[in-house]
Amino acid sequence: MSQTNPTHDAPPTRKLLTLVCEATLEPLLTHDLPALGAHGYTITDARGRGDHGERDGAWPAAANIRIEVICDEATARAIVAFVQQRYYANYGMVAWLSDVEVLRPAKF
Amino acid sequence: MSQTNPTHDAPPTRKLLTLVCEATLEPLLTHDLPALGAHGYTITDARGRGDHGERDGAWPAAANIRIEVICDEATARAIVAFVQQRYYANYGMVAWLSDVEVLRPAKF
Amino acid sequence: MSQTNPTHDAPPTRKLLTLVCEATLEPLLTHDLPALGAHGYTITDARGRGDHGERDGAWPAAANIRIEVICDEATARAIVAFVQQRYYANYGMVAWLSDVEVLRPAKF
Amino acid sequence: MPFEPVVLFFLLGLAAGILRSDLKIPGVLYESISLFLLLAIGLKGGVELAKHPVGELLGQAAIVVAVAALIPLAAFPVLRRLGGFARADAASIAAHYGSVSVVTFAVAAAWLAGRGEEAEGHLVVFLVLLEFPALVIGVLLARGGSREAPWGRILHEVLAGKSILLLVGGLLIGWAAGADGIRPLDRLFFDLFKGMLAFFLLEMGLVAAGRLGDLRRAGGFLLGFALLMPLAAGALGAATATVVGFSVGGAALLATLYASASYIAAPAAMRIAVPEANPALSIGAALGITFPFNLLLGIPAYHWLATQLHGVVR
Amino acid sequence: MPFEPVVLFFLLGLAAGILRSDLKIPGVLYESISLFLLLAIGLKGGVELAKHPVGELLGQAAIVVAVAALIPLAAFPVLRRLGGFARADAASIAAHYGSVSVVTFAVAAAWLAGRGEEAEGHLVVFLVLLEFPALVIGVLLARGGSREAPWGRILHEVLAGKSILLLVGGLLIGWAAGADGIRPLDRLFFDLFKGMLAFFLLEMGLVAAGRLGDLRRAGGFLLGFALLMPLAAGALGAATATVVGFSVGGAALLATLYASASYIAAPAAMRIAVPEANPALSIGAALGITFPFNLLLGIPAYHWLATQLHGVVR
Amino acid sequence: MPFEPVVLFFLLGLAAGILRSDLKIPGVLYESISLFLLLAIGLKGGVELAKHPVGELLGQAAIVVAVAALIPLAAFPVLRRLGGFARADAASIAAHYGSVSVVTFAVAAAWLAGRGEEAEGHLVVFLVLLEFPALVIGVLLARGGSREAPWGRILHEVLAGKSILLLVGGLLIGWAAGADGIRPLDRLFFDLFKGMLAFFLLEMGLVAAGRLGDLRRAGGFLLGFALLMPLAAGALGAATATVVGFSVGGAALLATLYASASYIAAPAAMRIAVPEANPALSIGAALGITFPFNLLLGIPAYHWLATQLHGVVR
Ligand SMILES: Nc1ncnc2c1ncn2[C@@H]1O[C@H](COP(=O)(O)O)[C@@H](O)[C@H]1O
Ligand SMILES: Nc1ncnc2c1ncn2[C@@H]1O[C@H](COP(=O)(O)O)[C@@H](O)[C@H]1O
Ligand SMILES: Nc1ncnc2c1ncn2[C@@H]1O[C@H](COP(=O)(O)O)[C@@H](O)[C@H]1O
Ligand code: NA
Ligand code: NA
Ligand code: NA
Repeated sequence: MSQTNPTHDAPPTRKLLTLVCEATLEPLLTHDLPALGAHGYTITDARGRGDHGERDGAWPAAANIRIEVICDEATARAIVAFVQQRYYANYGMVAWLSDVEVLRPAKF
Repeated sequence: MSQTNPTHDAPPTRKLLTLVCEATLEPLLTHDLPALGAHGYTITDARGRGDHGERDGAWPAAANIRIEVICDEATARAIVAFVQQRYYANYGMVAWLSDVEVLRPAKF
Repeated sequence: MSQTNPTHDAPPTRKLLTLVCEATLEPLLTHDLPALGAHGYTITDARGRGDHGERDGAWPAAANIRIEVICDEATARAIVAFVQQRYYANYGMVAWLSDVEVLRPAKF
Repeated sequence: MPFEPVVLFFLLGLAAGILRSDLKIPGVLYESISLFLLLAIGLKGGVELAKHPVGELLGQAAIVVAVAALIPLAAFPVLRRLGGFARADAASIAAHYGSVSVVTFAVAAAWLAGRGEEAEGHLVVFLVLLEFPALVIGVLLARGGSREAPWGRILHEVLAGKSILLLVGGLLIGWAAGADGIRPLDRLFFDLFKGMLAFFLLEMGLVAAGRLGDLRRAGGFLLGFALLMPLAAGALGAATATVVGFSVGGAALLATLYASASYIAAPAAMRIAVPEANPALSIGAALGITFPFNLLLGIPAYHWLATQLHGVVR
Repeated sequence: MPFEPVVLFFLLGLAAGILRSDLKIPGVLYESISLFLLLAIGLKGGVELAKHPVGELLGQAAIVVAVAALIPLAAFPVLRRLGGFARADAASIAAHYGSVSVVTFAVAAAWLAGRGEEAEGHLVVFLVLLEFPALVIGVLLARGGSREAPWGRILHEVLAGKSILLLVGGLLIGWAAGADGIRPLDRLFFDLFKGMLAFFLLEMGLVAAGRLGDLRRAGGFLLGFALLMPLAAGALGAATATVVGFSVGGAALLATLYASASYIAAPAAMRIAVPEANPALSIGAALGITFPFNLLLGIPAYHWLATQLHGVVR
Repeated sequence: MPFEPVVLFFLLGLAAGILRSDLKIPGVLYESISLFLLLAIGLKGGVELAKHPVGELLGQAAIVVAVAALIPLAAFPVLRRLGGFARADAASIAAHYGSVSVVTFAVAAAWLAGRGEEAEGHLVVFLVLLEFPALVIGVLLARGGSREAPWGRILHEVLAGKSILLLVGGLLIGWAAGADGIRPLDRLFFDLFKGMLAFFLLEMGLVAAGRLGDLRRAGGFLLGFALLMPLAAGALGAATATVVGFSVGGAALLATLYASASYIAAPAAMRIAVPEANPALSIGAALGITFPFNLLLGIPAYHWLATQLHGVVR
């Protein structure tokens, strides 16, 4: 579990990866994420609009989820590469990365 | 649809605009956002507290939503200016912007 | 209410503190946060996985919440220090901080 | 008990809210039960309607709706002049009191049924008809004629709003299918109605408890308004009903409709159409004061009044 | 009314969706009612099953399932060759039409009951048995034999999916407990069934309204397919049922099963197993066209056909 | 079947969880049904209570509550000394077993009703009274007298917690309104009770399946405790009830209450009041072992015991 090793004085930073995708993918992603090195994740139910039209959450086929993963940069890149290769072509999905300062950095 | 054009090597960054507001505004905002240039958005149900007191989501009049829009900076500024002018005076609403690195930048 | 005072030209930035924790803590945290100087907060229901195993939200004992607080840096540090001291040892909880640009900075 | 036993659930919810209990009724349950109540009331009205010649109703309806329009028109100047409220606030509160509360109506109907008192079944039609004109009047009052209002959107908001849609939809289904066609649905929509109402009242008690703070801030004038307005409107309703020829039960129900203040359709519509109005005022008064007042004291009072007037007229 | 009154709720939902009403049925209510319907149908079938020798069913089941397999096998080349659909899309649509719609079945059963027409109670067993083979055939067609499919996961997805699990679970509980053991649950699972179905249809109307746009984009071929396929499959079902010896009511129900297209189990399974297929096509056709067609016109048509065939055979 | 048919729903949920089915019961449905069950049990108790002189209950209540206090007081040293658990964990587990499970009580009542066996209706009062003292004892044990506890908040947490609030609120409403006042609510709260219980058990089966992993980690001692503790407590309950003069049915119910371990009120209260305790241990034992044990074997065993003791005393 390679982790970026920030200098002693800087606050410990990690990547926050946010994925929004079809709710159908929840069982697949919650299986994939730990395998790709994520120590944890947080999911909320969501709805939205994008290239695949409106998904208003009125029934399972039109529901989205929003997944957040705090991890080191290498893991974030690995997850992004994986979902891009595995799911992007066929599923509604967007993803973005940002830098965050974490507490208890050893957890992530 | 003007888009900031990052240099070839830098990762593609966009703005993440997050709006938290009264759930009543959902039909209005989901109508406004595409008109203002957003290619998509993600909504989750929320509750909270702010200047307008506690909004615990127990009934529609006290429910909030949380909207996220990934877009280029110009669009983000346009949305912010619009909601500020149109809704800020009369509705509970907060908004914040951050920089994010996106996948498939052409989508946003 | 000490607030960082950014130079005249820079956009007004604040900290976004995100906490994910057991839903049981909601009444405690919504009591603590204003006392620690937060002017508001936003809560969404969440589920997830971490060091305390899977928390799938199927019943209250396994539900998470996700709390966001926009505030100045000093308040954010105070909240982080408080929850770290008060809750970290005994409750499932993760927290992260990021920089955001806010509208109506006087609110936060 | 002078009031309907189902009102005890409201008091339980109120107590839970005041005691700061961790009892929370999920927002989704609130929405589900309100869908149920609206549909069920519509269906019941539709089944009754199928038994009556519609033509006969038209005359009654015209009078009942026209007189009801007086309520917001009278409430507005009182709030604006005497109460010193801003134009938008006065208009929005007037709209809430001019419109009607579905749940108050349901409790009044249960209270009558509990005493074996008959009432015209097609009163549900008036419930539907009375819901929206006051909202339109409220918007007109708020705009003061001075500015162009987005009428298309406002009318859509009101007429395609979920309350009207479910009430009218239920009416039409009940009317088209008739009592026989609906019978297999009775077990859900009619037999469970009162239990669902109890659950909903528990919820409204919790919500109302959270509004009491707003009220304290709003001051004494609004409190007085929230107690006297329903009495005045209730008297107007009882009189109108008696003149139109309703039974005592029907007159008590129409009085309750006139006296009740909307807290489902009106808040949603006013929030969009009159955004400058502060919803804490209108909802605080309608839900925090007038609703419990009607449940506990108003309904028996309107019934008493209806009885008196009936005696005078006959 | 030629159709079941409960279908009016579907039309109300459709109207609300088309009028862009703010009526929204919370996703959680959708899920809760679908759990309820699946469990209730399973329980009812199990209670019926307990009255029959299981052995006798086996022969019928083998024929009914084998003939049903023709539906996706015939639909696939039609969609692929005549319709010009991509392999994955043709396979996925074929799977949806080969599988069955629980709600269409329930409406047909209510329609028969409303006319006092008897039907074999153990038909629920066929509902369960017909749900999943077409899904497996769909995956096979999509893969075209060319690539290794993750069969373990696909079979798990289908067989441990919530539809099959609740139907089979309900069947087993109903069968083990018998009519007497289940009796105290009748008030929830049986008495409220039709009311819940009405609520669910309201919801499906709203959802279907949102699918109409997809359909316009999909073009005329799919529209024609969504109208003719159920008629062909329904005729096959009526014929099979008559040959196997079902009553007229039973034949109408089996025809409805064959004619119906799944929109609960199939979308979930196909999305995972055949991700390249565009769900807007299969769901748009199944829910936007075939479902309302069956509710309004199909069910009476299949019943008429069953009556005719029954006359010929006897 | 030796056990209540409704228990089959628990087994179905358990099977779905173990098979890793995609069957998920929305959290909101869990909360809604638990609100319903608590209110309904309270109402039923209140209606019964209205028939009895309250004074008579006081003596019984004092004995029943005092003896029940022995359960956590005995469990604590066993867990601490023999089991080697940390102070907080031993105290928290003791509190769970000292408190009571509303659902286990409801299944036992259904089981008795299914065999036509009478039981004192006012036993619900004991259900309410037994829920919270053990929680207070648990906090005392955890603190070991050594530290100041935030008693105000803890008592508020327990007494204004939703379980107590709904049970007590239901009791008071049922008592104030009486059987006649409640009658129109019977169709929801009483007729649907058992069906709702079935749904809830399905849900608890799913949840329990997720707890089995925790248990494996907790080790054999806790497993043994979770099986023997209810037997010991159940015997104590049967004996107490017999001495106090309950019927056989009443004794079986009180034994079940003593034997049951709370998994609604206790986890919520302990998590706040004794945060150092690991909830996986107490919930794993209470819900993963003791709850199914009581449903399947415990209830008939306690009934058998009550019968034996009754024979001895009379
Ligand atoms: N620009 C965006 N900003 C925020 N969320 C988006 C955006 N585009 C798409 N989404 C979300 O991602 C889901 C799938 O997107 P898509 O694949 O574009 O249909 C949508 O339903 C939205 O919830
Ligand atoms: N400082 C804050 N941090 C996070 N969310 C906030 C904050 N202030 C307000 N909110 C959210 O925005 C909603 C409207 O805010 P307000 O207009 O201040 O009442 C609140 O109900 C909260 O959900
Ligand atoms: N690496 C992570 N990324 C995002 N969320 C996390 C992460 N780790 C834990 N969480 C969330 O925080 C909750 C508590 O975490 P824990 O204390 O590690 O069990 C989990 O149930 C997740 O919802
Ligand atoms: Na009124
Ligand atoms: Na079919
Ligand atoms: Na116990």
